Amino acid sequence: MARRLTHRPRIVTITGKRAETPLVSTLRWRDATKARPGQYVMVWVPGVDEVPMSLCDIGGVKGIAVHAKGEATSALARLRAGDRIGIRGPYGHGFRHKPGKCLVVAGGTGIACLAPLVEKLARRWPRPSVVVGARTRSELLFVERMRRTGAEVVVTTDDGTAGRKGLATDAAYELLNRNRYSQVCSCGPEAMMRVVASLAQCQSAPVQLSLERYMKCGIGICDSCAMGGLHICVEGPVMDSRRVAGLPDFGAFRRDACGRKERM
Amino acid sequence: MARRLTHRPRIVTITGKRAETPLVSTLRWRDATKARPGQYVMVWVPGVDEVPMSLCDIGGVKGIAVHAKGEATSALARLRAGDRIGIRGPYGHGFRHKPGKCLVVAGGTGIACLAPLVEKLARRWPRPSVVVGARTRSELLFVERMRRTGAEVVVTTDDGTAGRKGLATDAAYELLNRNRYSQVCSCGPEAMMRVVASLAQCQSAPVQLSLERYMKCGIGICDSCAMGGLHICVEGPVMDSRRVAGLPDFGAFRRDACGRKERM
Amino acid sequence: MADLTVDVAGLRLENPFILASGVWGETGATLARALRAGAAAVVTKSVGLRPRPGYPNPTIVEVPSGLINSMGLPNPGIEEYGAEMEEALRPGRPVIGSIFGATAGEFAALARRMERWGVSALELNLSCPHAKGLGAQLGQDPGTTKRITAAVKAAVDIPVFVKLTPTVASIAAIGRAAAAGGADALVAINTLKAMAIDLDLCIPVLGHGTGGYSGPGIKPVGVACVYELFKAVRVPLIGAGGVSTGEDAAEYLMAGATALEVGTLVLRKRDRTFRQLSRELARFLASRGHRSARSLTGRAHRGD
Amino acid sequence: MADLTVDVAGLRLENPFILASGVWGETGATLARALRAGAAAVVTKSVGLRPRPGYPNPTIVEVPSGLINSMGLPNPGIEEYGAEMEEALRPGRPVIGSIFGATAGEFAALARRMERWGVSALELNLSCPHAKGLGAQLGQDPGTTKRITAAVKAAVDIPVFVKLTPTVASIAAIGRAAAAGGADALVAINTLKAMAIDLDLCIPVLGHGTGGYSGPGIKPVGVACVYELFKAVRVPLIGAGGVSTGEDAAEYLMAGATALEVGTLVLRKRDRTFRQLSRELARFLASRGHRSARSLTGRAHRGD
Ligand SMILES: Cc1cc2nc3c(=O)[nH]c(=O)nc-3n(C[C@H](O)[C@H](O)[C@H](O)COP(=O)(O)OP(=O)(O)OC[C@H]3O[C@@H](n4cnc5c(N)ncnc54)[C@H](O)[C@@H]3O)c2cc1C
Ligand SMILES: Cc1cc2nc3c(=O)[nH]c(=O)nc-3n(C[C@H](O)[C@H](O)[C@H](O)COP(=O)(O)OP(=O)(O)OC[C@H]3O[C@@H](n4cnc5c(N)ncnc54)[C@H](O)[C@@H]3O)c2cc1C
Ligand SMILES: Cc1cc2nc3c(=O)[nH]c(=O)nc-3n(C[C@H](O)[C@H](O)[C@H](O)COP(=O)(O)O)c2cc1C
Ligand SMILES: Cc1cc2nc3c(=O)[nH]c(=O)nc-3n(C[C@H](O)[C@H](O)[C@H](O)COP(=O)(O)O)c2cc1C
Ligand code: FES
Ligand code: FES
Repeated sequence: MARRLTHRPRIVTITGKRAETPLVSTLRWRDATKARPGQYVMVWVPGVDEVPMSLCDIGGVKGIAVHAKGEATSALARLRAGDRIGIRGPYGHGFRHKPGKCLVVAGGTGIACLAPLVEKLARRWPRPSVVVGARTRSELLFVERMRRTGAEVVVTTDDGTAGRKGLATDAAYELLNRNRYSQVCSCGPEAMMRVVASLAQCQSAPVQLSLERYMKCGIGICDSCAMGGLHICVEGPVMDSRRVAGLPDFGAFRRDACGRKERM
Repeated sequence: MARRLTHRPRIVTITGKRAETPLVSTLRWRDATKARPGQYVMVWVPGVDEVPMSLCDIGGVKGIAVHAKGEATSALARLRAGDRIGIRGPYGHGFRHKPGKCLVVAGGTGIACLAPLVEKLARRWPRPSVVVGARTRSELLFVERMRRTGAEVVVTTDDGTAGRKGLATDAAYELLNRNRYSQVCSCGPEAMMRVVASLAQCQSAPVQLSLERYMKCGIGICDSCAMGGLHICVEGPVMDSRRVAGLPDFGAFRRDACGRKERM
Repeated sequence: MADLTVDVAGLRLENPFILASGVWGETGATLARALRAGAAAVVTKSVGLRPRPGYPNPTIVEVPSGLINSMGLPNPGIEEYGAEMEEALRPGRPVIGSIFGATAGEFAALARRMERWGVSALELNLSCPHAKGLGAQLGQDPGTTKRITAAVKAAVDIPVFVKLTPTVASIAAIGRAAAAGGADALVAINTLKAMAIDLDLCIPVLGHGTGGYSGPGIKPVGVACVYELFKAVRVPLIGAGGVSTGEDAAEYLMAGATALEVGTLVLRKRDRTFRQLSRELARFLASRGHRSARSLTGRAHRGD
Repeated sequence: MADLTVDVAGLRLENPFILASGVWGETGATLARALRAGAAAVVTKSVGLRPRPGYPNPTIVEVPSGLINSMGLPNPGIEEYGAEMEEALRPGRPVIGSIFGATAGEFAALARRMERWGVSALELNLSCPHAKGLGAQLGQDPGTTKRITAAVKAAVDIPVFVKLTPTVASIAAIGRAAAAGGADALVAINTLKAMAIDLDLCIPVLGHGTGGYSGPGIKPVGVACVYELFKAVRVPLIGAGGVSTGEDAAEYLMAGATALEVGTLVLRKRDRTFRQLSRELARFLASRGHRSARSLTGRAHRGD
């Protein structure tokens, strides 16, 4: 009866829950809202918290990949099919995809927001290259899912328990030497993304990075996610690396719930 | 910039002012709002009052005929071209006009709300009959205007100083005996309208009457204009005589600003 | 079909929707019309000892999210109102008598008269935001609120409701005072003091200057007041302020209300107001698997 | 073109539009962004002595006529805020430091620090509606309001603004107390206490339960408050609450405001907010033949 309000959680019922790695589970729900790869939602865990989560599925069934590290994410990871959560969004700028060959570099759970992009890109020629990096074999996420897309998938682990031993950026370096890419997309630790951005400079391919900052409102007013006057919740989370490079905090500082700056 | 609110006075500038009789002046302003014959507006005289007034002109130029009898109407009558007033409306139900010959019976300033109806009806065949009644010659309103429409106009004055000597209802009686009417419309003192309604019964022509009650909100919530549970401001001012006849107050009681009933 | 009946301080209502004071309530015949149109009960216009014309027109102005009115408590006086009550009582449903005065003695006298006219309950207007020395100016003080409530309780046998203003530092404090005075139910909220200025003429639109703001725009304030009162007192609450859909009603019920008063919606919905609200609320209850309107009351406090 | 410049307690502003506290104000770079986008001045987030994380999320929820927030005064603490101020001051326009505390002593200490950080004026938050023992809970008492204002006035040389809550019996009484304490300007209004309940989960949406209601739905209340304050005190007034168009601004000016604070509109208009408001106000002034924004202040009182 009443009009749907954009910035009000809509309650959805979890239809599927899967443990993807010892630390990461995916939650899925039916949701017809339009979303683009790289966008995020504000997820309300009733009675606990509301936290930003990238969408790892953007079709008629939406999904998030939750890395349990604190109160809210652990509460999320404990939920099961049939439980209810609130969703606001999708919010923010996702990845723009232009024609041409794309290099995708994911570190850790960063693959969550990149997976829908790869699925989209792999449907056309030329096939994209995807680096999926993690510290160790058990933390690798969505490798099979990436392989199924037909993309060229390179797996790296810091400890060599799976794929190439080394950093995702090492693999990215080799791919950048081997192929010509018309764009690079990356999500992961900011230190990693900083390297990806500088590696890609030699090819002068535009680089898009997905950032994470402490978010409260998600709609660009509370200023808690601000970086150099930009709101990651609205002007990000995906941003052009040239824009990001100009932000002194990138790779160096983040802010906590009080708005205090802390070294990363 | 802001959206126009229906129930908020819009300020208009008076473009024309004319003394029609010693007691009645017309005020006119440009106003593209759609209106039907018989509808009224709430007229805000800034700093004084806001009062209901029937529209005597309903085209791109709107007009009211003001009978100065108290503070608000006297203030209105003192206004001149260039002065500003606030207008809400047009409000209420006007006259429905069906095909066929119509008898119009006006008493006093009642002709104000009937004039636009006559102008509309006279444009088609059969020509309507119009009774314009007043106490005395100087109080006759809109007689020339009615003649110009091509309607059959009968003028009556109580004292015989113009037209037929007698009451408007006398003339109505004769016309009803002489012609067949498919509808009767009347506005004037309730005692007069009561007679008109009963005279018309013999012809079983539907009768529409325009009522006046103390109005504050004009939008059907304050209840100050209520008559037997009906709001004259919304369900009137023009009502079917059969509906009106069922209201015990009709022709007998009205209410003041306090909501007290008083004999008419 | 979900059960819509509720019980407020002994008043059994067929549905939770009551016509709010001051809308359609100056005459008995219109109150009867509201009852026939599906209102479970109606509140009369606030009535005082003597006839009162109210403030000069304009007395009403629309704003994007509601209305501002400065009727100024027009009423024919308690004596004349007896005739209206006769008509209002005809449909045989509860009529609640709203009264206003300047002193506890006036309130008690009015209450006795209203009781004689046959009302099922009284509503003390301690909350009209724009009448000097009346309404909110009394209801903003806990001591006065308690004293007036107690005086009325002592004067009559029927239930006494106290209608509160949101324009106070703590509505919970006023609610506790009313409850301490013996109030059988609290009504929240009356209108918020507000105003609109005409941009062409550079003067306030309302004849009185300021007025009371009602309608959808005040609902978030009303819900918070009911929520706070539910935590503060143990008497039933009647929610008011911007109820426009069955979902709005459900929100007030969850906040702690047992029934709802509805005013401004009548502007748009006229005779459809009450049946439509009942239908929407029933549909809401059914769609969420709630068995009764009653069962929603105070639900939002479960986690407290 | 109409003259938009105004002067508030000695602060010369290029136009009457100031970024309100708590919107875009936690970091200095965003304050600078607002200034570059055409705000004549900005108010910082309300800052306290110690870092404060604020209330748990959700801290914001939309309602049909605005927003309800329960940020809960998150801030990095006055010491860390110095670094933000450096950035905020870069565009060279006035920055107003908003502070909150629990005692007059805390306010005075914060005020001294803010003065040292280089703000052009202070704004005392005696009006946040949802923080226990802070904000509105102080500003609802005239004595406390006067005491805190006087303590801050004694501590600093820059102008001191006091921001008022509408959730009081008489905003005029609080305004007079602030003026008696030496306030150089009053800001009205902060948000109204409000809440929204989720109808599926039957719990309040906001983590804190209640929050503060801002946006278009509170404008009629804000205008009435400014109108009443203009009659009550002789200090300049800064209007706030739902300013969304140049016409809204004009309405506040006519009610008695000299300048305006703008918060919620930034949600929809982002960097366009301030230039658009200035353009719309200029167009309004020109269309009605007013020569300056200044000339509108208090116009609606001429007939009093
Ligand atoms: C755009 C965006 C997309 C994200 N996508 C994912 C994702 O797909 N999967 C995933 O597991 N995580 C994602 N995160 C991170 C996730 O939001 C945080 O891990 C989560 O909020 C932690 O909450 P907690 O209560 O479990 O942990 P806490 O114990 O409260 O904190 C753990 C860490 O998480 C950070 N954090 C806490 N609350 C927030 C918050 N409201 N916003 C941002 N960071 C916060 C803190 O800085 C802290 O370092 C994303 C964050 C952002 C900004
Ligand atoms: C639907 C309708 C159409 C009308 N059309 C016209 C018209 O075309 N020309 C015209 O001259 N008059 C018309 N009137 C009557 C006009 O509204 C009143 O004469 C006017 O309000 C008197 O105001 P006052 O201050 O001049 O007189 P007052 O001294 O205040 O009162 C004089 C008389 O007018 C009545 N009156 C006062 N205020 C109102 C009010 N708000 N609503 C209704 N009656 C009121 C009182 O009952 C009193 O008997 C109409 C009234 C209604 C209800
Ligand atoms: C035109 C009008 C007149 C009112 N008169 C009264 C009154 O006499 N007594 C009273 O207690 N409340 C009065 N109210 C307030 C309503 O009863 C109600 O509390 C308020 O309007 C909020 O509900 P709503 O948003 O559903 O209208 C009036 C409201 C309106 C709109
Ligand atoms: C998200 C948000 C945070 C706010 N934080 C503060 C604050 O810290 N201090 C303060 O004095 N007012 C705060 N306010 C109130 C605003 O400054 C302003 O008074 C109010 O929102 C009304 O203006 P608006 O309708 O233009 O938003 C906040 C408002 C919002 C929406
Ligand atoms: S999360 Fe509030 S501004 Fe970005
Ligand atoms: S004038 Fe208010 S109901 Fe008719």
